[in-house]
Amino acid sequence: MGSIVVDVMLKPEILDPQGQAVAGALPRLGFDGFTDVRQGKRFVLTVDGDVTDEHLAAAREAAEKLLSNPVIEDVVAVHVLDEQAAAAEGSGEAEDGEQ
Amino acid sequence: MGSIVVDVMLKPEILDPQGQAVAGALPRLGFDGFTDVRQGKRFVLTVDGDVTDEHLAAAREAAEKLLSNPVIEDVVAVHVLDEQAAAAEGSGEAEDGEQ
Amino acid sequence: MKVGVVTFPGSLDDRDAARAVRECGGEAVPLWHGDADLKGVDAVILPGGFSYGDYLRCGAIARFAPVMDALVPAAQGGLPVLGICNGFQVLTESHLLPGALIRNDHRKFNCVDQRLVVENASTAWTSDFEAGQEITIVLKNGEGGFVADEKTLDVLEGEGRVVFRYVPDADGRNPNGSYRHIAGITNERGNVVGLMPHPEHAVEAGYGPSLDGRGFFTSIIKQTLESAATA
Amino acid sequence: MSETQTAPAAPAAPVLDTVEHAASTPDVEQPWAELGLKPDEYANIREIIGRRPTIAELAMYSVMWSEHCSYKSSKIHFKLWGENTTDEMREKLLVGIGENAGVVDIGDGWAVTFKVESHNHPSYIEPYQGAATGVGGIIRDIMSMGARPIAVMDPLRFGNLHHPDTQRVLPGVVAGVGGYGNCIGLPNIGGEVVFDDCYQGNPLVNALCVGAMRVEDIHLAKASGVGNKVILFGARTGGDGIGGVSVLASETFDEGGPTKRPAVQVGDPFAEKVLIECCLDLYAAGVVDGIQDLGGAGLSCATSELASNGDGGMQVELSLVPLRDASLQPQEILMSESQERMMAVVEPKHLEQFMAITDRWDVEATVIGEVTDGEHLVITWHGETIVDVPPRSVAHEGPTYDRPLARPAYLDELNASGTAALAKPQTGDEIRAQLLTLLGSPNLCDKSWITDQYDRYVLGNTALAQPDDSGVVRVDEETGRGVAISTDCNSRFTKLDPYTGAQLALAEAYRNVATSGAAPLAVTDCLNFGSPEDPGVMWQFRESIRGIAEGCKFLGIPVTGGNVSFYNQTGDVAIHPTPVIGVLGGMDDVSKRSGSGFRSDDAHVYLLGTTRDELDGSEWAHVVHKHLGGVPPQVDLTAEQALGRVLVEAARSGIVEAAHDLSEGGLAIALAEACMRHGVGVTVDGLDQLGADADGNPLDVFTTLFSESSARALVAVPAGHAAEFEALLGDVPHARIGVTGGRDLDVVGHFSVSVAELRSAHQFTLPAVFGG
Ligand SMILES: Nc1ncnc2c1ncn2[C@@H]1O[C@H](COP(=O)(O)OP(=O)(O)O)[C@@H](O)[C@H]1O
Ligand SMILES: [Mg+2]
Repeated sequence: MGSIVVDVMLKPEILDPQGQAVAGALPRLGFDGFTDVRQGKRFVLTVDGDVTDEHLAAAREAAEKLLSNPVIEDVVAVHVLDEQAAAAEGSGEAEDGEQ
Repeated sequence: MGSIVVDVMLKPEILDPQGQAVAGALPRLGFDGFTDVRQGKRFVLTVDGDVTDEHLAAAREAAEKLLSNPVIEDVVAVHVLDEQAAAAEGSGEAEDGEQ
Repeated sequence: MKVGVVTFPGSLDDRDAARAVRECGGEAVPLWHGDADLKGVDAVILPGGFSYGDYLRCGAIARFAPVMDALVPAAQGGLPVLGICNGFQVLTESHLLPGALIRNDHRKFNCVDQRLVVENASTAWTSDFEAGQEITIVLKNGEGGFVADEKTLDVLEGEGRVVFRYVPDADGRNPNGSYRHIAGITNERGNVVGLMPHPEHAVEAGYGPSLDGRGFFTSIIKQTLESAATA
Repeated sequence: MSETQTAPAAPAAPVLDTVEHAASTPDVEQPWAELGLKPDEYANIREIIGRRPTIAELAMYSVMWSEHCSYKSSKIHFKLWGENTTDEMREKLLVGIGENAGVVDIGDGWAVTFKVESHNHPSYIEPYQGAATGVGGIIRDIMSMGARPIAVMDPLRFGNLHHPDTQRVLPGVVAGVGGYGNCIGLPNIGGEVVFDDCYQGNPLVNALCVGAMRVEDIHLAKASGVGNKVILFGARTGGDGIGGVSVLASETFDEGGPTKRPAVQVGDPFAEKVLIECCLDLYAAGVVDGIQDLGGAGLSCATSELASNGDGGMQVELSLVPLRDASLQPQEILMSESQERMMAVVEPKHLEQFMAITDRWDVEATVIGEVTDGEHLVITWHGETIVDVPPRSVAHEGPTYDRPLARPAYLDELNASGTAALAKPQTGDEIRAQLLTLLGSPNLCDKSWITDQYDRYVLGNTALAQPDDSGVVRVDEETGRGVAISTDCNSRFTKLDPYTGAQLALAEAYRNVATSGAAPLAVTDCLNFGSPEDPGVMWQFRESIRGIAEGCKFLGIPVTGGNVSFYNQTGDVAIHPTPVIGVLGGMDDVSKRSGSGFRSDDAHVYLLGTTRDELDGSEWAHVVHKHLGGVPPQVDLTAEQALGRVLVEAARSGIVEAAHDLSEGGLAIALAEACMRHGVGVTVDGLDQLGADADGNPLDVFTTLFSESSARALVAVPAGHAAEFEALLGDVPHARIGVTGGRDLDVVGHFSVSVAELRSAHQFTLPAVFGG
């Protein structure tokens, strides 16, 4: 079983009230170092077996056609989720391995 | 200016109505290869200057305290957004370089 | 008898909750999110609405308001607290109540006159009802699906802490996909109650589907008067 | 490194186009055409200011002189409003046409303000945000009068229910209306959902808001008092806006350029909710001298209108405007349509208190200028003057056109092809089947898939909402005093005859309000039409206004304001003329309102009004025969008035159990709806004798059931009150047509159908298309 991640963010010039709400809350919790917050969506699409190039191409197309609204959003990444990270997602561990 | 990405997903055992709706819509658009879809959140936190370890630690803490609700969600990744990808986000290009 | 009603930025049904308290004979005291001061009230209502726009998760940001710093320990110490809709979401985000509220399973905001069964008539806020009684009050939310892990659900059931259940429709479905049709729950002590439907919209003839909401407010008023008398 | 010498040549910074610079460079080419100005309009601007405009001035004039802001094609016809407003009508008006919204006196020191506006084109491009910001915009209009907004409504029109694009547009629009209204905490108490192929490429998203205040709290948009501060507060300014802004952006920067400018405005209902509460606190504290919302044309509009309405000039330093996007140029800041912003004029002595209140609500507020003596609006950018104009010339003295108008040639043929030749059902079974077909048809089916997405209870004052005839809300909690509002327009009728059709829309909204038990007081309208450059459209427009204005005069209720939306067309094909009419009525105690459904057994059911053979343009012809032709039903405003008086009087006496107006689908649909509401049936008899055709011959039962004659209503009265009710009727034509009870709609001698079957025909149309 493989997974593809699609990341969608509001276009930079579009107002992001959600991100603003978070940005406003962070300092109240003592987090002062962040100058801006934007909130987007992350989709994980699962396929049977390994992820093929066809899968990726389909995911890219679906990202543009369905998962994002091109009037206000950009698809910023479409990539295979690596096994290890997927396992971590399953078990809920925080992880900074994707970098 | 640096950016940190925080990815949050619903726990696997929690119902995801939005992901299900996407999963239902894909075949109607001719995308048959996907067996499941989950929808999560992606936060991009911006900092002045380069991302430091302190920034990352703060982001990790904020992710657990504010950006996710541990009863239903997992923080699946906290990582520095690399410059190149950030530029692509700015210009809105789809990108599969993060893999 | 003073019932505090908290206003967060984005609270919407705060004036309605205060009106309901007054209609049922209590005194409503406005509490401000920015003040860690409960003004000596006998009970507190966290009202419905979209605190901070509900942008991150419903109730997630309100949880960190100064007023909650005062409210959480008071509630743990036995102060009666009722969380309605967004207020329920704030209570779960604050861990005063277990579980969480997620997007309705049909993904739409839904405003309906909803039938509920009162399962527990011994909490601070439900003593004027009878267990098993059916009431109709307003349900209106976009994120009202109650979820919790199986263990938590079993504990809630086992300890009689499910306070309200939705009456399912002919197809056995409830209006938002809540696990086990749960509409409202209480803490172990029975002083903190949270529910998605809105009793404050069913207290005045001509404005709302019934008068069934009055029981919440008369319960707390009676209880406070009684405990004052015995004190 | 020593700067100037050795640094590589920096790209030439664009020269700031100051007034001085403009005066010394008269021959610079300017993008006036791209900004939508006509050659003579541009020449006119040069003449007004005696030189070429700066780029900032050009930006201001171009947005303010646009059709949307200046009403240049429609203004000339607005004199019909004035000509048809009598002194008696004016008496109830505390504020009339021309302000952000009109204000009506409803008694006991209470005032209400209401207005309907369109957000059609943005909602087609981005349904969710377009509809959401439409709701947000009209709410700010109401706030700017000093009122607390108390309810919203949403008259909507879409293309064919089964067209794929309707699947995109409708759910988005509905989610947007709900997303904004629910989050801001205003009950949605009504609206319309109409499907017609004519709206396929151009859906109509209109939004209405009503607000209430004490009479003494009315605020106006004017900047007076030299030295008073001009404060911009609310959201930060971004590059939001459509059209002009992007022209300017590409004009000023060639390569590299600034960040992109969004084509879509995104609404932030949370910010607006906070803004409402903040404004109400500011009003209560008495620290606001003048106030204006920022809507279309943003700061260009707010500054020029405030200054134009005041008695002095205004000076603004634009670089003080808090920005969301630091790359914005001054002319862009002037044109930006970022949402959730307001502008106030405040006396210096109140400044501190003003700022304390905005702080408490975490609302950003910035003094950006002040009221000056003299008559100029002067705007500077880091101290250099970039705008120096007479504000009236921007805000109120834009061009007006007397566009050619001509009755469309197709009308003769259209009017000649009535419904007389269409096949009508003959037997009771056939009538029954067509009733069920109509009940499930897109325009008559149950709309709760849509309306259940709207909070109708918040604020706790809603006495009636969908699916009743009007929305009714309490204004005064002590007495129960309140208002009822209905919006209506049957655009098939306006297509057949815009004058009559517009009056029918007015009559229907009037009747709906009266049916709920409220005395009609005032009118708002949203005039949705095709291109004003098409003489046929212009004729439809003029005829509609004439119909509304003359109708209002007859009924004695003034038009208090409204909105014009032109260019609603796809290619050359315009939508049906769609003048949406909102009527507001007042009630001493809204708990006495009449609902539309039968409640108990054995009540007497009356049909009030005259039924004629009027099937042209009807829902029956539309659904069963896909036919549109003939002439619309007759308008009888005397009859409407008499009917209204009876309905209001009966409600006030508390003897009405249910009242429901007759409109689309006629008596048959009204009966079915009254039964379905609470599950109470009715036995109907004597329909064969009820109506008559032009020659006095009795109408067949089918025609009686489906005719759409106006000035009619259905009333159910408990038997014990029947005599009292009949005594009220005076010369209003009436017939006792039945008795409530049972579980069926039984038309004796013709057909019977259970309420359950009515419901199953009615309920599943929208869920079948949009999901459960
Ligand atoms: N878009 C909408 N939003 C809110 N309410 C609506 C909407 N569309 C229709 N309604 C409500 O549904 C009911 C029936 O609508 P309609 O048949 O147009 O009424 P009428 O013919 O009496 O004007 C009314 O209460 C109306 O206000
Ligand atoms: Mg009606």
